Amino acid sequence: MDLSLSTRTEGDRTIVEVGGEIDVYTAPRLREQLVDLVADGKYHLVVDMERVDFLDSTGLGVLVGGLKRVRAHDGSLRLVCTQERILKIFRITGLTKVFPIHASVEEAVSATE
Amino acid sequence: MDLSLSTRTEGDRTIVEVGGEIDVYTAPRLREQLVDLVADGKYHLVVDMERVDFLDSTGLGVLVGGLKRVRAHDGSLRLVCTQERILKIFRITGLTKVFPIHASVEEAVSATE
Amino acid sequence: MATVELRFSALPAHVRTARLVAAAVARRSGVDESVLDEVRLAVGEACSRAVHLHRRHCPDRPVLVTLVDDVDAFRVAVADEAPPAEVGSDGFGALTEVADLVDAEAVPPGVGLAVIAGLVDDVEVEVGRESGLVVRMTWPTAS
Amino acid sequence: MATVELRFSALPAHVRTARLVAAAVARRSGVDESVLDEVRLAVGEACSRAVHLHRRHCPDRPVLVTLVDDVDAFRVAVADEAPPAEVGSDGFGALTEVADLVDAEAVPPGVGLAVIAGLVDDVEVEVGRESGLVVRMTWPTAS
Ligand SMILES: Nc1ncnc2c1ncn2[C@@H]1O[C@H](COP(=O)(O)OP(=O)(O)O)[C@@H](O)[C@H]1O
Ligand SMILES: Nc1ncnc2c1ncn2[C@@H]1O[C@H](COP(=O)(O)OP(=O)(O)O)[C@@H](O)[C@H]1O
Repeated sequence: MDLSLSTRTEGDRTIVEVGGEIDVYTAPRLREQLVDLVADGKYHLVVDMERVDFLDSTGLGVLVGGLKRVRAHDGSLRLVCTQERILKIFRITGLTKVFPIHASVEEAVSATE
Repeated sequence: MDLSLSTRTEGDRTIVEVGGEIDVYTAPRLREQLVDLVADGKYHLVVDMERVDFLDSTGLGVLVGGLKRVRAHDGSLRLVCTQERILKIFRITGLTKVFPIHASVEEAVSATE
Repeated sequence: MATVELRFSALPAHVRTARLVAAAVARRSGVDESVLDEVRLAVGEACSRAVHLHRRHCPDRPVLVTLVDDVDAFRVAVADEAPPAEVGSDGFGALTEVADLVDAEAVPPGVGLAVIAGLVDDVEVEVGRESGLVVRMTWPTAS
Repeated sequence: MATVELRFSALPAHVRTARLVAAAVARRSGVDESVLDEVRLAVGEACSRAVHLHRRHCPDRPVLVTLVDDVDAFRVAVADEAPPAEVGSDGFGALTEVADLVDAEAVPPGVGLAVIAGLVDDVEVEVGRESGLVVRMTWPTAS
């Protein structure tokens, strides 16, 4: 299964909906997407991972890279994820302390700090 | 996907419904089924292949073996198959000349000679 | 030239693994979706044949499948290590009609080759370096 | 002892093939369905790490994955051939917090090992005979 990406805007937030597999093969496309958004002046990102079937450390690296980019502009990168097997990977790697993780897009969009 | 087998009787015909994959791994189970039926005195078999997803030469061998068994008792073995990719394999190997192949179970059950 | 090599002990279950791998690599190589069924069946036949011969002659030796994503073609080679004596008896010419099967309980390896020959346009069978046959199949790719 | 060996050139696409094969062989070996996701992810991590190192150091050398269906366990070994110098820098101890990533553009190979260590109960990492690391992972099977 391949990666699917779609973006939309709500106020000052840009929501990136990711589906499929984020792995060593597809991660470059997600990275490109995040780089493009930041280059476009979108500094408040919400990455919706609810339709992600597979996530590996390459995918984590791209998300961390995105976080650094938006932070350089005082922005934010929030994740939406309730899938236990995906959450587990963030937990194992200590990234739950780095990313704000929300239960829904609504929650992530209305969150501040 | 694995092999599924179920049998039922209509008059003097025994219908064997096969589903899934008939390959080197599962063919022994189909062979057993055919051997058991013949041992049980069922000499008029209709093998319904409509739900077969994959058939290889091992599967062909088992069907030919079944045909020989029932013929030893003046019986018959008819196939039901309309799937082009499965029919192709019978055609390639010349087996369309050996097996009566029908478009439906009804047709196979009512067929004589 | 991207290559995947699969080596497996002579067990029927592994033939399914080989089919799975062949279809996955073929898809990524750009083999047309409509041809993937053919790849799966042909590679499965070649592997079933090899497993069958190995179990009879050299059950401890692995079967080797090589998949190459070449410039404009996807190439598969399935190599067995059955002793040369056996080789002659299942060449392409050996079996023209499966209907002639003598003992259909054990499918003669020639049937698999007949299916492959009937299915795949570009097939070559060569005698292996030390023993056995190498069945080479090639499919065109889009890129 | 049924064994499948997969050898592939160092390309990201083949990591998916390795995941696919590992999951298929694990299932047939009797690894519990609930653990297959773990197998897929762990084998994928080990292979991504190896591909990453090979591309940097020895792009022409293949990565080797060995899958063994043992009596009561399913064993996987992923071996890379990266030069020894590189090996020290991505041992298990090297990276405790991914949060410390300096350059997240290229994921340091250590992260993959950290994920594997956090995920799989039975893991061993040993230095390869000539070069590289061998990551050995074992899962219990039903039979
Ligand atoms: N860490 C994980 N996170 C999410 N899904 C996972 C994970 N590990 C395994 N999966 C499973 O992997 C499946 C697809 O992956 P996979 O079979 O590896 O891909 P492919 O067939 O494209 O090679 C998903 O449907 C999911 O069930
Ligand atoms: N000769 C064939 N006859 C029927 N189906 C075939 C054939 N070749 C390929 N297929 C396809 O194979 C699919 C399942 O096979 P496969 O992927 O080999 O099995 P597995 O995943 O169990 O190893 C079917 O859904 C069907 O589309």
